[in-house]
Amino acid sequence: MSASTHSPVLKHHFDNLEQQHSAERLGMWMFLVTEVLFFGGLFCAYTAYRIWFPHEFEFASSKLILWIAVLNTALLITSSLTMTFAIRAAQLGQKKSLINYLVITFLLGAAFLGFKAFEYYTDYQEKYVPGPIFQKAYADAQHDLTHGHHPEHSPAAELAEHNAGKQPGDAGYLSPQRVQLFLCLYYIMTGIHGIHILVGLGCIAWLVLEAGLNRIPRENYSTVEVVSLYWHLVDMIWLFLMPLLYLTGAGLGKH
Amino acid sequence: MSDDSHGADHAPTMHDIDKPSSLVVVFLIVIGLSAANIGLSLTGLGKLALPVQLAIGVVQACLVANYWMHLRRKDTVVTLTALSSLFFMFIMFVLTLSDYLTRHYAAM
Amino acid sequence: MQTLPLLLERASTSADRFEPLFWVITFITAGTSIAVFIAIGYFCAAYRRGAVPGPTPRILGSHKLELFWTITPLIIFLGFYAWGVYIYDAAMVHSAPKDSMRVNVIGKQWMWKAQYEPGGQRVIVGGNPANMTDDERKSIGALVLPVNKPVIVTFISEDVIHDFGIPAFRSKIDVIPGRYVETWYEPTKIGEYHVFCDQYCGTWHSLMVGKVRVVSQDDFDQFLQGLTDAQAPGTGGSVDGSPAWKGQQIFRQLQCSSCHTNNSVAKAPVLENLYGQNVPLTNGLTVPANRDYIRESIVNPQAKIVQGWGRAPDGGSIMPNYRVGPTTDASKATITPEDLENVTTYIQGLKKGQTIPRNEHFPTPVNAPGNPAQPATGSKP
Amino acid sequence: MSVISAEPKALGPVPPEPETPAINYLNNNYGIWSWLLTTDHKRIGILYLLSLTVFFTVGGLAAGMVRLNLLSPSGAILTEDQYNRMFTAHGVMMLFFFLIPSIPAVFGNFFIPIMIGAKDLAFPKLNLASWYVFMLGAGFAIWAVLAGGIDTGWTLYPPYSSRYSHTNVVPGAMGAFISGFSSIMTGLNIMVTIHKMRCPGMTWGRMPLFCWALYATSFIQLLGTPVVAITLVLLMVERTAGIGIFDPSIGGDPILFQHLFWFYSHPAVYIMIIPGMGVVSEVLTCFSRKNIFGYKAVAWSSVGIGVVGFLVWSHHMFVAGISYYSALLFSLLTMFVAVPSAIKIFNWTATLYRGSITFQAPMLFTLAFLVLFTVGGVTGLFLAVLGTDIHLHDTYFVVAHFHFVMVGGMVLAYMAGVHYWWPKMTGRMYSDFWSKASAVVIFVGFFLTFVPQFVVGYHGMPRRYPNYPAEFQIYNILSTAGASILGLGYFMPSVYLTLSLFFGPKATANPWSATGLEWSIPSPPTQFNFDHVPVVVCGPYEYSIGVDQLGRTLPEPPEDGASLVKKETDVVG
Ligand code: HEA
Ligand code: HEA
Ligand code: HEC
Ligand code: CUA
Ligand SMILES: [Cu+2]
Repeated sequence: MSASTHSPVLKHHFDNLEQQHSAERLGMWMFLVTEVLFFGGLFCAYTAYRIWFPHEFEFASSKLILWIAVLNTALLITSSLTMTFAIRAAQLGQKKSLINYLVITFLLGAAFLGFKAFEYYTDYQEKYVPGPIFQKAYADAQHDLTHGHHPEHSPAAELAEHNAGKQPGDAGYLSPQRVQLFLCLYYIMTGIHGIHILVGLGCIAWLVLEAGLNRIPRENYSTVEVVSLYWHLVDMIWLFLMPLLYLTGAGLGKH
Repeated sequence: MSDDSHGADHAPTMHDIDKPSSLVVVFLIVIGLSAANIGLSLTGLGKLALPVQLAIGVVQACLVANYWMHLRRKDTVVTLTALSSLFFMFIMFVLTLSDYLTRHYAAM
Repeated sequence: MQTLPLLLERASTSADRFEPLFWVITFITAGTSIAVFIAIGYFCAAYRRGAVPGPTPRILGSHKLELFWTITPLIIFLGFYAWGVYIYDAAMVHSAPKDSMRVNVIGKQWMWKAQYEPGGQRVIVGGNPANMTDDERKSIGALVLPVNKPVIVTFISEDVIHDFGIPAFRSKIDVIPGRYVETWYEPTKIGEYHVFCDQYCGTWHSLMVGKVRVVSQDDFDQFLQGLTDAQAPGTGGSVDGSPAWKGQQIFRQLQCSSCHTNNSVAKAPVLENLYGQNVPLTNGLTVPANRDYIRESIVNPQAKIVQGWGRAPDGGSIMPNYRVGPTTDASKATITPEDLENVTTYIQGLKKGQTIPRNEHFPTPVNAPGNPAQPATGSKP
Repeated sequence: MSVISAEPKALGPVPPEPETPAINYLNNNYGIWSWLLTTDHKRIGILYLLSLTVFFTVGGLAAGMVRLNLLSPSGAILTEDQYNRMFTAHGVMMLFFFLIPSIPAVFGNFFIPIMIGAKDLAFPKLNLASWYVFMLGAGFAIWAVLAGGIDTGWTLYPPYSSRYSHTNVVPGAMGAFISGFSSIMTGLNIMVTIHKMRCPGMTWGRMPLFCWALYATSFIQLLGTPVVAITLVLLMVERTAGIGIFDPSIGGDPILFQHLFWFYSHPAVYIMIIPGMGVVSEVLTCFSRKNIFGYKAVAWSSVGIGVVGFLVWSHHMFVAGISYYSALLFSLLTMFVAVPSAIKIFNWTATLYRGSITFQAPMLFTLAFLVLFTVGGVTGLFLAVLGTDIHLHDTYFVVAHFHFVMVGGMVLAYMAGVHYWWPKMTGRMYSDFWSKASAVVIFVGFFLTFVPQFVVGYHGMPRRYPNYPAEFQIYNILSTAGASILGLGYFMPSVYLTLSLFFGPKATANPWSATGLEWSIPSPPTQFNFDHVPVVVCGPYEYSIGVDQLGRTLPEPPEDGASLVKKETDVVG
């Protein structure tokens, strides 16, 4: 078709760059569809359990660290913005600002992961991890309470205090097992999301390299765009994870 | 040449390139919605919480998809692809919940 | 080599409902399929290369025909569906009569344990003997159900998912850990049928099989009493938790077994096969050994003494009086009314060779006279 | 009858046989790396063909062990543990590593670009990656099998798989998880290719039905596979970390796993049949020299099955403890998914009407498909109807049902595809006699193997039983006997096809006188398929007019039987 047939970035089996780019874009979108359904399975599980066990989920959610989540949301949305600026720079052929925007995006994403890691660490310190750790903390707190001691402060202890004097089945009793169910979902969902961020960071780093080596000429800006699609999707998933995991219990006790 | 690749996508034309101002406006709205979401949750919405939170999430997602992921460029196949993911999510939710909402669940 | 009958046995109302639908679907689908096959075969023969001269016609399709063979199958399928819903609905526990008998079944790797409500009789429906304790092995039997009476069965699993399936009842239900599920049957035919575990559950999945035995109401009552053998006939041992089984515990606890043994050193008559016989007494009379007689012989042994057993110094019976009354007074041999009934039932069902051995072969039973740790009320199931 | 027909038009001369180029995709370069690093879709198709043959043989040998063991009610050769590992290995190998990739990865890779007139798939590197990922997944699965096996069944239900099994569940699940990505990659590639790379004139309405079928398949792969991927991740987490969301001891619901698993695995059974239906549409029209009856209906019913197939998954769970209302809903939806298949069967039958039919091996396999798939499909209805599934669930009736659709359906369609496209892929013709013989042997063996299973299934014999009540024995012996014949039937092609590579007569470009673009290029094709971009002028099945999709006159179709071979050798000589 056009002069672009001679472009060095045109692959042999495509007729022209237009076809190549739209194939790439469609391919990436189809991949995003698989990503959506991948997380969809998790969201579906979350929804089913949240409907069954609303109170435990609220309680468990309220013990997560909200400020980190808020901060991380801001970081991620901003990184999406800088990513779109990176596409713009690529479209305009401004190599330097392309690299700058990509680096900023990378740093924001890395900061997200950093805070996330700090949050995991804090949760771990507070014994807010499903399985034996939480169970032991809960049992210890119960033991302390029945013997009139003050249990060491932790989410498990708060739960034990809440449940003191109640039997399973009583109104207001919150099953420690189901709290752990929430925690399982929380760790798996944020963990898998974190892995996606990590992959995204890898792709952005690769873009920086390519751009530095002048391998992203103007007509090939769609490489940046394809990565950005992925990055936005990961951002978008966080926009759902954040309210479902952190905000569910944020207003606990206020109604 | 196939019949559905008329979405202009070759050497970028001015038409394709985002205006920085529109990007920033979208950014401010998305951030604002997130803030609103957090604010609303802190006041304790009770039963309304889940639908409100999800509605806000959906609006945000639409904004991102439309402006930042360029769905607004109206490449039909891409739009359909994006919508198909929602459609099948919907199926998964509705049919799975058809079990969970109507199952008599005897707790442990 | 055994072979299968043409039709699988129908032994429940569910089976009666299942069978017509199954065969209707079979005939309709087979009919349609065979019609299709005949068409294919005919076309292949009639239109083989060279059979018709000239090029083939350019037939692109026919919306009318296509519509026809879209709608027709759909209607047929929906017919199947509706009928199927009717059967499924009838098989669900919400369709069971309210006054149905109740049985609880526990599945675990790899056995089925059943317990009857409210009597508490227990049987092992089946399973892999290697996975059982000695006691459990002794009570491998069958899920005995009365004919023509609805029964609701509640299931739970202790470990993985199992499935309690009875082909003759056309019934199947997954048995899930952490949650109760229910189904119901109304057996219609006396006989013994397979129980299979139909959900893969590990190594011995294929040995998690057992029997369901449908019996007459009388036989069923006898079974609940413990008057029939838990395992195959003649193997001995009452059904766990049945009155006879409890009576046996009492028989041991109250030390009856120390006199009433079935060997040469017995200090008292052997009670096997006693029920229903005529007993000659010291006073020359002969009385039929019915429940009244047995009960009297326990609470007031001196009233009627068996010929040859007036061996007390006074010519009376050496057997102590087991008076009915509160059992707190350990110095006196007493028995609760409930235990009296149970022990009577035990003796009623006692067959040749089934008397339990003397106590010294066993640790002293708790609650035996002289060991009044707890009231001697037999064991709670 | 409102049948649309037209008099054949006057035809031009038959175009000359394209010169067989000295250099084709097979010999344009040599050496192991030229294969292992190739991005040529045709070579990747061949790589898949070879690896799938291996996995099919492994799966088949496991099936042989299963059948042998069932000769005796107490288990003839294996212990219970060994048997459980054996049927799991059989199921996993056959499904994840043979049937799901079978036609899409072999013939889809090889022929989709050619059929739509493209030089390659849209993403050739991704395509190669998909093969490596597939082999990595297979490596995990084989490791799991060799290092002691897995004993959960291919369905991997927790809590058995997550807590109680002592076998290699994690490597096995990992294998399925990884191979899932390969499936996604192939599907994505095919979809994008069909969307973006059709040659001029190749409108959607002119695409061969095989492309439609693979489009629908890819769609399922794309939308379904990620869900099973996350499910397997959750299962692996639960098993390794000892805590997870299906665990009933913390309030989790093991049935949720089943929902998520079948959300994929039911549509997956359509991944395992729709491509076969595509092959059938190609072969049937070619060997009866007819247009397909109702192109649109056949095309859209593939898509219909693909979409509606996502709405029915809980029909595997009617007695699993799901809600009563949910069961009613899913049974109803299942009735709808059966309709498109019915349409296809009827349309194919109508295609034969007034044809000019010959019975070479591809056609024999296709006819066998029609018969066996119909039987398999209608027995699916028994299972979809609530009232009958209560009894038939998890019995050999189900086993017989799915072997009829999967082996009688898809595997035979795969065989049809192999025989149909073999001359194109390899440039060689195989033995006419032996190929027909093997079709007949497979058909007979198949019936003998799986019909008795319907009988024992109706009588309640449960699946996954290494030993069983004695009254079932006679039918099991019949079934094992049938399986031996079936094994022989599969063995025959492996011999004559291999021999044909060395001794077979050279194939012409269009040995079947078929209309698709793939037959307009030399056998075997050159590296970039087409010298010039082809321009398509008409629909795919203009056999009655006698033109191919480029509008050129078709050569005389081959006569059935010996004359075919003679003609081929004539060409060579
Ligand atoms: C290729 C794979 C394949 C295909 C195509 C199908 C097709 C169908 N399957 Fe099958 N199925 C499996 C593979 C497949 N299945 C597997 C592997 C399992 C077991 C999984 C496991 O547990 O391990 C299974 C199990 C299974 C079950 C669960 C059984 C149980 O465990 O209790 C059900 C229940 O509804 C079912 C139904 C159907 C239906 C309704 C169709 C329909 O799509 C069929 C439609 C086709 C037709 C109906 C035939 C053509 C129609 C005509 C010729 C019309 C004429 C007829 C009339 C007018 C009556 N299948
Ligand atoms: C693609 C799918 C596929 C295929 C092709 C087959 C093929 C066969 N299957 Fe398959 N089967 C399944 C999928 C498949 N199966 C699945 C999913 C299950 C459920 C598993 C589970 O419960 O988890 C199952 C379960 C299953 C069972 C039930 C086990 C049980 O529940 O206890 C049985 C029993 O008879 C069986 C038998 C057979 C037989 C006899 C064949 C025959 O068709 C096989 C014939 C093939 C050969 C015999 C090998 C080929 C031979 C050669 C290529 C010759 C060359 C070889 C040499 C030179 C060595 N299968
Ligand atoms: C100290 C020995 C002794 C003990 C202990 C004893 N019995 Fe006896 N029992 C006898 C003797 C001796 C006879 C025969 C004389 C008679 O008929 O009273 C007898 C008779 C009977 C009979 C009538 C037998 C017949 O053949 O008609 C029954 C029934 C009976 N006992 C039941 C019991 C039960 C039940 C217990 C325990 C609660 C018990 N016995 C405890 C000694 C004992
Ligand atoms: Cu229990 Cu299978
Ligand atoms: Cu299915």
